[in-house]
Formats: sequence, C-alpha cells, structure tokens
Amino acid sequence: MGGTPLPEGIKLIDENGKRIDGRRPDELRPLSIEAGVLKRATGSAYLEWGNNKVMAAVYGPRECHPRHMQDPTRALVQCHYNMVSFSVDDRKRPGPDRRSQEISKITSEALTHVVFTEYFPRTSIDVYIEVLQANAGTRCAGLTAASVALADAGIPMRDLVASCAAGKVEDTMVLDLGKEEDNFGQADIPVGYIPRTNEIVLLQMDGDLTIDQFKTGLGMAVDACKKIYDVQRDALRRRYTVPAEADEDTGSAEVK
Amino acid sequence: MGGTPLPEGIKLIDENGKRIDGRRPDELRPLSIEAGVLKRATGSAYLEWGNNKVMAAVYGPRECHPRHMQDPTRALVQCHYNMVSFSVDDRKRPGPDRRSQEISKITSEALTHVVFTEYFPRTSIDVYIEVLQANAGTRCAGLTAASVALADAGIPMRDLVASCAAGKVEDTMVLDLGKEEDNFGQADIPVGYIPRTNEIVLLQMDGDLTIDQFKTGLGMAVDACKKIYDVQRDALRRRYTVPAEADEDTGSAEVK
Amino acid sequence: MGGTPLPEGIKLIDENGKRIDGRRPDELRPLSIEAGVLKRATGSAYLEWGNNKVMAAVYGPRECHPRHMQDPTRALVQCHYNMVSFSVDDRKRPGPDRRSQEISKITSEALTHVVFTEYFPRTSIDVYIEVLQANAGTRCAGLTAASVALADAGIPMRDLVASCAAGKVEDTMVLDLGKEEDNFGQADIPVGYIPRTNEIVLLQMDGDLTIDQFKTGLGMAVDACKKIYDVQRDALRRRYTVPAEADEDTGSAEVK
Amino acid sequence: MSKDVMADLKRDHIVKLLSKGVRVDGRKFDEIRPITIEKNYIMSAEGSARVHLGNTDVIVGVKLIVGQPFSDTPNKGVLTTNAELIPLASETFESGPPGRPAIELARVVDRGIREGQAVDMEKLCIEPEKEVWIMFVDIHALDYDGNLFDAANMAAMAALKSAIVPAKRADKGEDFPLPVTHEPISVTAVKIGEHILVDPTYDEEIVADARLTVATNEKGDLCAMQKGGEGSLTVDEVHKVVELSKRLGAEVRSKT
Amino acid sequence: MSKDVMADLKRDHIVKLLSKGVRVDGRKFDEIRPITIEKNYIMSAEGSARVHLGNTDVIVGVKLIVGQPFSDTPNKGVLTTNAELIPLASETFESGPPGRPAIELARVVDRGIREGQAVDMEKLCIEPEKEVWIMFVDIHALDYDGNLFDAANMAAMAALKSAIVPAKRADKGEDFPLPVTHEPISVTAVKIGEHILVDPTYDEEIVADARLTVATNEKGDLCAMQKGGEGSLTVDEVHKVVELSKRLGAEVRSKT
Amino acid sequence: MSKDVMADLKRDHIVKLLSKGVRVDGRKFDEIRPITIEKNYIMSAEGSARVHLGNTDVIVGVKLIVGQPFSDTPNKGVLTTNAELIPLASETFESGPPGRPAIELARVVDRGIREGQAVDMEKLCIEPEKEVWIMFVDIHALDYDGNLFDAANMAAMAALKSAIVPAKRADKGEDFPLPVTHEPISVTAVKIGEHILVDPTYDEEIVADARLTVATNEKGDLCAMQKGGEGSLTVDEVHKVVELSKRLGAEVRSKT
Repeated sequence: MGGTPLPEGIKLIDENGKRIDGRRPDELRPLSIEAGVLKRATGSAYLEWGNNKVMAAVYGPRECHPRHMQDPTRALVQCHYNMVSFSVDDRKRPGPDRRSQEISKITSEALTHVVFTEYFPRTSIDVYIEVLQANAGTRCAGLTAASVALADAGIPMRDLVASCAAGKVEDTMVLDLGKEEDNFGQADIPVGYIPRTNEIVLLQMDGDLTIDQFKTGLGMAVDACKKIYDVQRDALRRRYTVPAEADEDTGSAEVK
Repeated sequence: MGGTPLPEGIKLIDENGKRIDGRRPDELRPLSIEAGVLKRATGSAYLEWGNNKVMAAVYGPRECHPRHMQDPTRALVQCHYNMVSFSVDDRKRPGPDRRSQEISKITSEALTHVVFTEYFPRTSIDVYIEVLQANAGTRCAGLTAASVALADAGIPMRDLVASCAAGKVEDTMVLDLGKEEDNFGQADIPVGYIPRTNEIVLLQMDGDLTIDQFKTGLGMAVDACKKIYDVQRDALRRRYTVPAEADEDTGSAEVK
Repeated sequence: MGGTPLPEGIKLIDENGKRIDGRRPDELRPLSIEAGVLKRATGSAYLEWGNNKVMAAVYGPRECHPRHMQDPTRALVQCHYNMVSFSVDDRKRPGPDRRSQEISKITSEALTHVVFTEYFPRTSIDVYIEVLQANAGTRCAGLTAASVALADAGIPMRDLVASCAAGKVEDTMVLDLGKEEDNFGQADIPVGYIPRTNEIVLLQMDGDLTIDQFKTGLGMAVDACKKIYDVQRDALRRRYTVPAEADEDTGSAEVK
Repeated sequence: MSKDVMADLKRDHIVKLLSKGVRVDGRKFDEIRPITIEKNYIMSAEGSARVHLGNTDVIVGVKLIVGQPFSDTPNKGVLTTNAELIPLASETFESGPPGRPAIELARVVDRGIREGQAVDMEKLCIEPEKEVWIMFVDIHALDYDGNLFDAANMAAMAALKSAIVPAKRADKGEDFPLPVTHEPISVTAVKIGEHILVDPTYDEEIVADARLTVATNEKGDLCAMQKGGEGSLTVDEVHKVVELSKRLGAEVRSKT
Repeated sequence: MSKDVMADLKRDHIVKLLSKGVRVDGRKFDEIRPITIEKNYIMSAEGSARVHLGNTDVIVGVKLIVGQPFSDTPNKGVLTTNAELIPLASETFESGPPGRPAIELARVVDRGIREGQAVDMEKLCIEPEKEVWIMFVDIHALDYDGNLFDAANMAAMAALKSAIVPAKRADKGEDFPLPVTHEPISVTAVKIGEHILVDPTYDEEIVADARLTVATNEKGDLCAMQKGGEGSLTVDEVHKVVELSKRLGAEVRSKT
Repeated sequence: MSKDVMADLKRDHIVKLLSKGVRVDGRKFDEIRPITIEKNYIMSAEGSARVHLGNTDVIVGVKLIVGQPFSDTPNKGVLTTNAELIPLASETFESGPPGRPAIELARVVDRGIREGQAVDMEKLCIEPEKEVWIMFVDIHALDYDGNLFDAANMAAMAALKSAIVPAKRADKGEDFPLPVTHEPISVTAVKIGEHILVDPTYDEEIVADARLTVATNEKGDLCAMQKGGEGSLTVDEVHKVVELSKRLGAEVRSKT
C-alpha cells in the first residue's frame, strides 16, 4: 500500500471491469482446504488459496511453559505465524520478524475469542501457521486454516473464524487482493469474522479510504467470509463423516 | 579520555581560568531534581544536570524473577542503566551495550550499600535509569537520580548516595566535566559518595593523573557530592512536605 | 575435504611414502595428557596432540538447570565444545557456531555411553572442552581429554573413550590427519572407541571413500585408539599413584 | 489468582459506573484526556516531543542519517519506527528486546505515518538509488496509564513536525525542516460490555473486551486501523468508532 | 516419570516383536517405507520438493542469490544448508533458533551434498573472486515420524534436481538448470538391542540405542557418515550398515 | 541457604585470622602470589601469554586484522578487548554471552591498556581514514582462584609485548613487533572488615566488602581505577590502595 507506482503499461482493472487475473471485483481466488493432514499434530489443516499454500497445526491443550505464563482460569491460545524462507521471491531470513509477530498476536486474539478456553485452565493451546508459499493475503489464509485445525483437534469452539480481505485498486473496491493488487493497490482491509454471530474478531486497514469506501470494503469482506466458512465446514465434514472412504476421497472442497 | 587531540583553536580553559562554558574549575553545572514524577512506578525522580536529562524509577520490593536468583537473606537491588536511542548525536542502537552493563553493575553495587536489603528477603528492588539526553556525566546523574527515586519509593535506606565526577583538563583539575571537557580532557574520576558517613561507594578513574592530582580531584568530587546531597534532600522535602500546594509548587531546587 | 586443490608444488606424501610432516601413514602425532591440572573443576585434563592444545574440565554431578531438563532416572552428560577466538589463524567470533554445536552433541552422546548415569538421577555432569590451539583433529582430541577429565573427577565410568581419526590423502589411507592433510585431503573418519569392549561410540565420515578404503581407515583408527587409551591411563595413573612426588613429577606421558 | 480476582472486581466497578453513563475519572464516553505536548524536548534528536495524555507519558525522538534506499523505492527516504516499552513505565513491561505489544505499537504508529503520507518521502532522496535520508522514529513510554497508541501517534507527529534534516552536518547542503505534508491522527476506543469509550485509561484497557484504533487524515479519510483484544466488534460498532475517530481526530489535530 | 515408563513399555513391545523378526508396521528390517516426491512444489523457490517417507513429511526449498565467494574457493559457488525443526511437526521440537538436533540434521544433509559433489560448484561461479551463486538449501519438517535424515536428503536432492538458476532475473545471462552431477543418497539404520533396522519410525528412533546414517554415490562409494545416539556399534555392525546403505541407496536412487 | 551459612563461616574464619595479621594462605597483606608467565603460548595468535597468579590461570590471545578506523580517530588502530568467563574456570561462571562480571573485567583491562597508552596506536595506522590494524585482545579464564583483574592485565601486557603485526600475510609490508611503549600494571586490593589486602584469592574475594583495582604506569602515575563490590571505602583507604598499587605495580613490572 501507500503508493508504489504501478509499472508502465500495467493496468489492474481493465475496461470491462475485470481484474488483472481475470476476476470480477467481488470474486475470491480459488480456495481449497483439507483437514487432518498431519499425523503428529493434535489437529491440522492444509489450505491453498490462489497461489498461497499454508499449513496449520494445533497442539494441546497441554501444559503451559514457562509456568509463570499459566492462567489459572483458562487456556492460553498461542499462535505462531511464520513464513518459510523460500515462500517469497527474496529469501526470507529464518525466524520471527516484526510483521510475523504482529500477525501472531492478532491471530491469537481472534482465535481466543472462539475457543472455550475456560474448559482447560493452566494449559496452552499452540497454533502453528506455516506459510509455505506466499502470494498476498497470507494472514487471512492462516487464520482460516488455523480455525479448521483447531476444530480438527477437537478443541471445543463457539464457532469457526473465517477470514478474508477487501481492498482498493485503481479507486475500485475489490475482494481478496492478489499479489500485484497488494503491491500496487491503494488500501487493504483484512477481516476475521464469525458468520453465525456477526462478530468481527480481526480487523486491520492500511492505505487511503473514504469512510464510504471502507463501509463497502468491510461489507464485501464480511460477505466473502460467509463463503469461506462454508469451505471450512465442508473440509471438516469430509474429515469426519466419510472415514471409511478416507483413502480414496481426499479431494478438496472448492469455492463454488 | 586518552588523547583525542583538541581541535585547532579551541581552548578548554581561558586566560582567566574560566572553562569553556564559563564555569570556574570547582563549579558544578546547574542541577535540578524533581521526585515523584511518574504515576506507575513505586518511586521516581527526574533530573536535569547541565544538558543531561535523566529519568529514574523504582519498582519493588517485589517478587524476584527468575527464582534461582532470589537471595533468602535479603533483597537484590538491580539497576538497569540505559541511554535512549536519541539521547546522543549518533543514534544509539536500542538495547544494552557493554558500557551500560558496566554502569548498571557498579550503580547496583553502590545503591545496595545504602538500602536495608535485609528487610525484604527474596525480593527484587528494580531501579531503572533512562538517560533521555546525554551530555557527559550521565552515570553520576543516574546514580544521583536513582537514589532519590529509591527514597521516593519509601524504601528504607541508610542514606542517600550523591554522585559527581572530577577530571583533568589542560593539566588543571576541574569539577563535573562538560561534553567538550569529557571528549578532549585528560582524566575523569566519577565518584559516588555518602556525605553523612564519609563513604565512597562508587569510584572509577581513567586517563592520566599523578597521585597528587588524583587526591585533589577526589577531594573536589567529594565536596561537590555534599552540595548535590542538599539538592537531593530538597527534592524529597518538596515532595513530602507540601502535598497541598503540589500543583502550583513543582518548581525544582537549584544548586546555589 | 571435498576438493580444495592442493597448492602447486606441495606433495602430501613423498616418494618414500612419508607424509608432509615426516610421519609414516600409520603414525600418530606426538600426544601428551596431564590429568588434574585445574583447581576449581571437579576433574580436568590438559592435552597436547601435535599442535593442538586442549583443556577439558568436568563439573558435577550437580543440580541440573533448567529443572524441566532433569531426568528422574539418570544424570545428563552435557558437553560444551568450544574453540577460543585465537585458536585458529582467522579470529573466530566468540560463542557457539553450528560446527561446535554438532561436536558438542556427538561428544555428549559418546561420553554418556561410558558414564554410570543411573547413579546420579536428576543431576547434570557438565563437560567443558576448550580448544586453545587448533591444528586438525580437535574433536578427537577433545573427546580423548574429556574422557580423562571425567575419570579425574571421580565419576564412575564403564571405561575410557579414546578417539582418533583416519583419513585419505593422495589416495592413501593415513592416520591422524595434520592440518595440511585436513585441508587438502580426500576423506576424514573421526572415531571414538572403547578398546576393552570393542565399541564404537563416535563415528563420522566425510569425503570420498570406497568401502574397502573405509574398512582400512576404520581399522587404523581403532588400532590407534588402543595406543591413545594407554596414554590416557598413564595420565590417570600418574595423577593418582605418585601424589608424594607430584611437584617434581608432572612430566607428561608420550606416545611410544 | 489474586490478580484475576482484582481484575474481576475492577471490571464490575467500571461496568456498573458505565451503565450509569459514568467513567471512573468522570469523563464522557467520547472525551479525550487533557493533552500537553513539549516539542523539541531533546536537543540530541533532530526532532522530538514529549506528550502527556492524562497520566500517560510518552517521548518520541526522530533521528535522521544518510543511508541507502530500498531497491523498490529508489527515490524515497526510509522510515523506521521502533517502540520500547521499558519496565520503567509499567510493571507489566519487561526488559529485553521488544515483545509483541511493543512491536504492535510501533507498527500501528508506523502505519499511520506511512499510509497517512505524513512525510513527503521523495524530498528525503539525496541521490536516487544511492543516498537517501533514513528516518528513525523511536518511541519511549515513560509512564503508562493507557492508550499508548494515541499518545505515541501524537508524539510522533509532533516530533516529525519539529524535526530539522541535518543536511549540513552530513555535508549534503543546507538544513531544512522535515517536509511534513499530512497529519494523520489516531483515535483509540475500547469496548467494555456494550459500551464504547475513547482514550481508555490503564484500568479501562485491562478490563476492555476489544480495542479499535483508527487513524484519519485532514480530509477525514481513513489511513490506518487496528483492532486488538480478544473480544469482538459488530460491524455497527466498527462504524461508530470510525465516526468518533474522524470527529475527535479533527479536534486533536486542531489542538496540536 | 510417566514418559519413561511409556518409553520402557514401548521399547519392550518393539524389542519383543523384533526378536520374532517383525517390525511394528510389518516391514522387513531392511525395508524402506513408501516414498512420494512432489517436485517444484513451491513456485517462489528456484527448486523445491516435498517428500513423504511413510508419515514423515519434509519440504525443501532451494534459493539462489548472487553473492561473494569464500576467499579460499574463489571460483566456486557457496552452499548453505539450514534446517528448521518447527514445533508444527512434532511436540518434541521447540520454537526458537535451531537447536542441536536441527543443526546436526542440516550439517549431515549438507555433508552429503557437499562431499558427494552433488552440484558442480564451479559452474556457479559468475566471476572468480567477485561473484558467485549462493545456494540456500532450506529444510522444513512438516510431520515427524522418524528418519528425517533420509527424508531431508531425498527432498534436498529432488529440489536441487528441479532447480533453475535465475540468471536472467539477476541480469547474469540466461537461466539454466542447476548443474547436478552426482546424486548422493543417505540411508539411516538404527540399532535396537541386537537388531539393525533401516528407515526407523519415530517410535523406533526413540527407543533405539544408536543410529548410523551413511550416504553413498552412484558408484557405491561413501561420501558421508554420521553416528548418533548414546549407544555403541561394533565394527561389524558398522560394516553391515555400510553394505545396507550402498544397496538400498541404489534402490532409492533408481526410484527418485 | 547453606551457601550463606558457608559464606558466613568462611568469612568469620578469614576475619579472625586477619585480625591476627595472618592470611589463610600465609601471605602478608601486601604480598602478591607467585607469578608465572608463558609467552607465545598459542601459535595461532599474533601474541599470547598464559599467566598463573597463584592458582588463578588466565590465557590471553592477541589477534591483528586489517580494518577501518573509527571516524574520530582516523589515524589510529582500534583496540577491542573481550573477556570470556567460561564455566570451565569456575562453577560461578555461566554459559552464554558475557555477563556483567565478564564485561567489567574486559572493560577494566581495556581501560588500563588504552588509558595507559600501552600501544602506540598511531603506528597501527596503515592508511589514514582507510585502513588500520584492529587489535583484538581476548581474555580467557581457565582456573579462577581470585583476582582475575590483575592476572588478565598481566597476561594482556605479556601477550601484547610478544605480538608481531602480521603485515606480510596481509600484504602490507614487513612484519614488525607490536609497538608497546608503556606498561600499565594493575594491582587489586580488597577490604575485609578493617583490613586491606592485595591480590585476593577466591575465598577472600567472595567475603570481601569492596574491591579496588588501580593501574599505574612506569612513572607511578595513575591510568585507570575501578571500585567493585557492595561495600564502601573511605578516602584514606582509597589513598592507601593507590600507594600500594604504585609500589607493587613497579615490583610486578620489574618481574614481567
């Protein structure tokens, strides 16, 4: 955001209103989620969303270390978001940077809201999000995947959190920014949302938006979260209802 | 110290025996101290001394972490001296460097001597010194401020520690080096002193001094500490004796 | 290993089959060990092997920190291998690097095998290896010295571990590589061995070897370990059997 | 557990008052605490300001040094924002490198400056691709009584507006005022139960369900937003905070 | 202590089966688990592969950037191998910088590639002494069911074979496939009691006495070896594993 | 608590003897332990020395590399002093980066060398503003029986005097001896009760009230001083230690 000029000759929205990857303004990139993909973790989910590839795993509830962090009244939901070194074009140095720590913090907060943490005092529920391939929108992808991994782990939850961003590109509000749109766009609004209860649990914004544009964008993101929620539920349903055919039937749900 | 040559045309002492900032050899820079300036800390003091600006805060006695550092017979006085990144002309990288760790160590030792640590076994008394603007003599300024902050916190103390440096400039012994004197001088002797009991609790020296020069310098620093001690007591007196007029009367004591 | 080309005009093996430092292929560099050289440590050993100088010290069994690492069934043998900054031509940055951490790990494993760890549950036996001067073969030198230091500390042990490397130089299998041989050789096989029970407790290899060459090399290293074992025992014997003459008789055992 | 009991009691008290339309300190729900701003507080910084927002006390220093541009913005200066939540300011802050709260604070303030285009970064280019001004905005909390986000944003803006680019010292022409072209102001609100209140104190913050920070520019457009906390917000609540921030941001801007 | 009881029970069970010639998962002692390799899994990497070895799941990315050669190999590219054993893959892995197991893994895989001369490093020289390609091989474990050494070695080799040197992007001529000239393959065996079994699962690894990894090349020569674990091996056992590794390494090579 | 009981008993014993004019090891109050110095102990260092001061055992290595001068001393070499108090030398030392005691040691030794103008730093300039010799003085404690300050100072001076600047290797002309022009020697005394004793052992150090290290040069002038410990000194006690240091420093200098 914030004004990297668009390279000569590139248009993010064409004369037909189509975006650079051919999508309509309110169209999501293809999304598929598979739950229960890891053997060692308590719960897991693998997600492909556009060109993002994200793995999420949950361990716990388990003893919380160090001890002085234990909360005697509830579990701590501790999220660790990480981009692997080769997930981006310029190799990223391994280890947490400031951006990933911020995302870890707000993702932890969003997930804490839906977990019945009071059932598991003094414990930690650890959520690991590894971005294997990054292509704009990884925090939303990570929160969406982590939510499914928590459910796959059998952690009691109020509901799933679905997450998606809206943004502004060439003065048009669009959904689910792709990489070029993220690089050269005018604003981004990542949203984490609980469709059943209409609650916003994650919200950021950067760029330049009028209040009306923001209203439009927030509305688009919220609507998209409802679709994403269906994909999440579908992934969990496949995981739990057809165990007999599991070996054959591991195909992933697609956004309709 | 140690021989950075004086730039052409600059004299640290003029023909009348006056120093580069107009002071006499045994004259302190202006000093003011205000106690109780922070709401969150148990005790605090703000000090301006020449162009130094220093904030000191005390927390505790409180539980000592990590536990294996606890002393079952007394409190630990743990001082953390820090220069903020913009306190010097060349931006300082945040975080402790070797110099600040050495100062933290000797300041902790000097303060431990005056605190009745045996009253608070297993606890930690944490002293934070933040140098907001640095202009030579910050370790003495920090110790002087920390001592007031400890008293402001109500920590039982044998007495206050006052601190001041003497030094050698163009072969003359002078008091309380300023920045140019510190950069281009020949020796520096920071002293921490308890006037009532005539005890030296902090002492360093670097540069080149005959034994006689050292004697002179140490004597000058000790005498100055007595004046500084009065300013410290004055700050505490104002803090405690005129609470009713506190809002109007927050002017600071000045060195006479 | 791995192909740094030999500088022009240097031959590692001459026409008489002698090596660059005059040794025969199966000849060790001079080795001397002295046990009990440090006062503060529970046990210690100083070793010179060719141009390597290595100090090893043992502390413990003692309480294991941090507590969550304690093993309720046995002692942990924790080895810390370190090369001091001036032990090599290009100054090494202080602190552990990846190579030293790997060596610490495999040395810990090798020593654990010979210590009766079950006698000291919940404790740590800390082994410090400091390479003061490095000249090829320091991991073998460190393991050999550490083994003597453990015995000197009075730690009950099944037996001593002796350690030596074989290697390949100009297609010839040779024992105990020197520095040029290490730099320009074709393969290296460090071995840790218990002569009495014929057990291999440390084994690495890098370079390029046929299986037959490896067999030859492993055999040479194992044979050499038997000689080294004698030097180790000799060092301990001198330490314990002639305390009366200790002051005069601190000369070191030499490889015959 | 006493901590939680206290938090519960505190929360009950605060909520009970709020349901009567009263805040603990007597403010209206949409009322910001008194603001005092001391500009040019630190002479070693190129720009600086100390801000009191009620009892919250924050100091920001701006340093400018010559360095290299990022390769994707060859003709723009570089902005680096850092926050130190030092333990001097609150017993809830810890020593050591910035943790997640400090990182979030720095990144939100940074986003306001960057996305609000506070500084004309092109004017900080000395020679494209070669040399630009690197701008360090360092935030130091001195006393923490809630709402560091807004206090730090105000202090950063005031420090930027007071900053002089030290071109002469770096031999890059004449000094000039930092080109501040926009003034994004953030306003933070918290949700406690059903109530939305702006500029929370420490006590209000720790019992709050969720926090929303919104930065607006002179036109009333949005440039940055950050939700925090484990609670949720409805879409309507978000829009309410957006409107509050726009109105109160303009008020703050007029005062500073 | 429950951990140890469980480990003992597990060990008893495994050993009892082994004494009947049976492994828990029904494999023969010299049988490797099914292997699946997905090459070019990550489009942001220059080369990549995801390998399943039974339930063990490892992803390797290769990044190539232009940099400086080491002074002792002025005409060769640089190989840097890094392993992250992230807590997503196992509850036995910890957050933070790589510990000793991750370092050992990275160094053993590195040794196989380096000593096995997998890549023609001279072809990665752009200009001697000035510019070469730096090759980062980054290993990420996703699911840990034993034998990461072999899984990582296979994934690394597959990633290298799929890698394209991005010369065009760096303005250094035309892209070309990474010159992979040899294919060292490692095979790992463990010793449990008297039994030697290859490709251990997690359960087999944790009860094993010792581990031996042997990397061989197409000619059946040895290029790297690493013993791990606190147990010992006899000379005969070492030679047995060497023979197994040669035979099975050729099998694996033919499949990949 | 046993530690404190032991310390109390030890202190009682030591003080009782001191009151009879006797030290535990039979020395006079102003007597330094036997000194042995092995120069050129490490052939990989440009200069080195191992010093035994009684049972205290310290090794110092000097490394010289070509680097850039500091901008404020463009025609002088750079001195960097580092101390590692490794756990091999004492159970009171911890692994990890240097703590406050190691930092204090390094800085006090550094101050002696630097302020005592031990080395003619201008002779270490190769080309002003461009290239100078960087001098690393690395201190390693091997056995800690008190008074590391003086042992390290002696070892550093001996190492400097033995050092050869490796100009030829760096292609900067002929090798030459490091230009050591002065020989500052430090003498450390401790105060136990009313007694002042020089060169304390470990036991004397841990029961001491205060420590004072004074470095003097050949003329008997002072170049560095450092008080340590939580106790105080009177002005007279300081002057007594200064006189002792001058006299004993000259003795030590004549021996080394």
